[in-house]
Amino acid sequence: MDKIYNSIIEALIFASEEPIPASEIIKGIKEIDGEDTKITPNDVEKSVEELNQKFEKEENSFHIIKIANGYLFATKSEYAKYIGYLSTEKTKRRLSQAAVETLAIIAYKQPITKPEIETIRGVNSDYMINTLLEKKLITIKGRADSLGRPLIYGTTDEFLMYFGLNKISDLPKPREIEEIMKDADFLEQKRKIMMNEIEEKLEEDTITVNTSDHDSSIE
Amino acid sequence: MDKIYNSIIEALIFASEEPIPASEIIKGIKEIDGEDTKITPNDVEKSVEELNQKFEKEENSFHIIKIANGYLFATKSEYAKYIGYLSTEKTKRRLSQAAVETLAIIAYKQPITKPEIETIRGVNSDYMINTLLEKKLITIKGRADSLGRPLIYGTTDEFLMYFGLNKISDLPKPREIEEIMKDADFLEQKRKIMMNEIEEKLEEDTITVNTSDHDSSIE
Amino acid sequence: MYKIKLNTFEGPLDLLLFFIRRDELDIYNIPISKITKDFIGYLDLLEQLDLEIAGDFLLMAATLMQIKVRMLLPKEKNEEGEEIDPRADLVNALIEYKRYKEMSEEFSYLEGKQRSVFYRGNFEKDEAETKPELDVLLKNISIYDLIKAFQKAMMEKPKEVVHEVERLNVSIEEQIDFIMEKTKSTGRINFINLVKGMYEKLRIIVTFIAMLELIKMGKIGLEESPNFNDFEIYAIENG
Repeated sequence: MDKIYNSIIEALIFASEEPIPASEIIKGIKEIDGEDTKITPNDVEKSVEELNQKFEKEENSFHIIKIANGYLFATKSEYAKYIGYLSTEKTKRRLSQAAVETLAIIAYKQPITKPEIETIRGVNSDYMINTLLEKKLITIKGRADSLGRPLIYGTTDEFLMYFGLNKISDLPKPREIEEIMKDADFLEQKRKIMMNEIEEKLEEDTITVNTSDHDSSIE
Repeated sequence: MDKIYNSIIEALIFASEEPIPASEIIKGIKEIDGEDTKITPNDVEKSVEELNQKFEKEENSFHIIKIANGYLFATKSEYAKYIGYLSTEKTKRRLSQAAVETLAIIAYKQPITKPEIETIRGVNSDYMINTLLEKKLITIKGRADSLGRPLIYGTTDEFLMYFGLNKISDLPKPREIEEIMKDADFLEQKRKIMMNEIEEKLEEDTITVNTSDHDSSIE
Repeated sequence: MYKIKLNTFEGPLDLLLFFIRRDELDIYNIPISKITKDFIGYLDLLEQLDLEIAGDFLLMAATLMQIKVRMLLPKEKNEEGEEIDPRADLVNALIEYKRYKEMSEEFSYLEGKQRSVFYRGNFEKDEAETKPELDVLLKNISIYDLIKAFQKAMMEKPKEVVHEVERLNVSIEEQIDFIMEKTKSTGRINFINLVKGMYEKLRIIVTFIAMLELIKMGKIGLEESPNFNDFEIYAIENG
């Protein structure tokens, strides 16, 4: 098998979202280079070995591993502590989704108590509220008159600064966004109907509409 | 800087799903090796260059690119056809001409309001703005101080990723107006041919265009 | 067979630019009468095809006709006494639009180039040593994310859970405050006494959970009570 396939196999394993079986690799190569391309699962296996030898020699921090359902790239374990730092960062980002939700509810519904927040979110929100308090994005505004006199929360000046707003009433109304969407839907439908009509009309007139540059566009 | 950091930097970039900024790489290394580790963004830049030279020499199918304010591993374009066949990720549709046009205006004029966008485009742009928001290519940056306090829009990191740019200042420079005017090879050229054809066709079909009210010339 | 693209024109400015290009007109000296004629001709064509004409196009037709009329009248002058060309605003708008239209070609080129670039697809086997700590960071959050999150939260608002919470009107946090107040004012208190007067079973459970929470936080301690099946709660200083 040609040496060039090492790089192609490397690229396919690198970009594949799932562990990629040798059969898929072969399918991809044959599709492009022709059905008569000579390449077997054994060739793929040999390529992967050669690649791994290269990674070893070149002291790359990654290599290809084989698991039950195919090949995939992995960083070598000696870098695990550095990678650990990365996954911490990733978890933070994922968690921020919950924080945004809590913050959004407080921003739009303020002044609001914790029970009210939890009613909307459906989950205990102690942790999120504490974090947002720590980050000074929200603050305690007092106590509600309702039973148990729960604390009431609202957003801070830091919150406004973070989002580039002058005052809390500058927050876009959910309605504003809905209106843009509604208008847009309406306009788009009108446009679609219009385009259909043009196309029908032109078909009648035996003029073909060539949308070749555009037929893969969405809007 | 120690040569060993080349491999660590390689590992950090390789394991990161999003473009990782030099500052994050440095933070990660200092987190593990101690605050007094001597490493600067320049060192990172140099490491990446050395790594890329190695990938070039070793004929790896991928290299490190600078995109959206960070570093990211990416395949070289010569392997696109093989991966494209197996991957669903990039078979996503291209943006429509109208979407790209709206995006270009926002990119160069940001922060910009909807009325300002519509003034330049000459058409209602609700649908386009909503589409670009949904695709996370633009986002709301706040409100303008002008009358009615309209929302202002700007581009995102996803925008940079989508067009393969490292930072906003990497955008192709719009040409000076005089230059544009001199250019005979503008895109309308293509349309000219097409429109002449449709007009001829329509004339053949004896569809008359009524212009009787408007042909009094004043120039 | 003719190949055309009718959705070629993104708007009235786009159409005007087409006429200018097609007829090699000088954009700074647009023959307004001719271009108005062509523009309205196009609208008539759409009308004959039974198509609805967008308001933006009608507005432009009106603007063109207005300019045409103003061209016939004596020229207005600006503060410096220079004649104002009635076409000036239109010319500026056309040039500005043309500029971005041209840039959008560059964007499409970049888009195409970027489509042949692929990123690493699978990260599942990367070994990570340290366990991620649970600290929240708001990263790259915009107002748009805020609205979206709010709409989503309101849409997915759980209905049944709400009922119970409302009926009971008690939360762990409130009961934490309640226990802290009690232990501070009375020094020590038996659990039985603490929940005396609570009629709903759930309220007692919530109070019990609040107590466990406080123990975890190190704010209170428990001691066996001389009474059978009971215990004493006491506040911990500096807790």
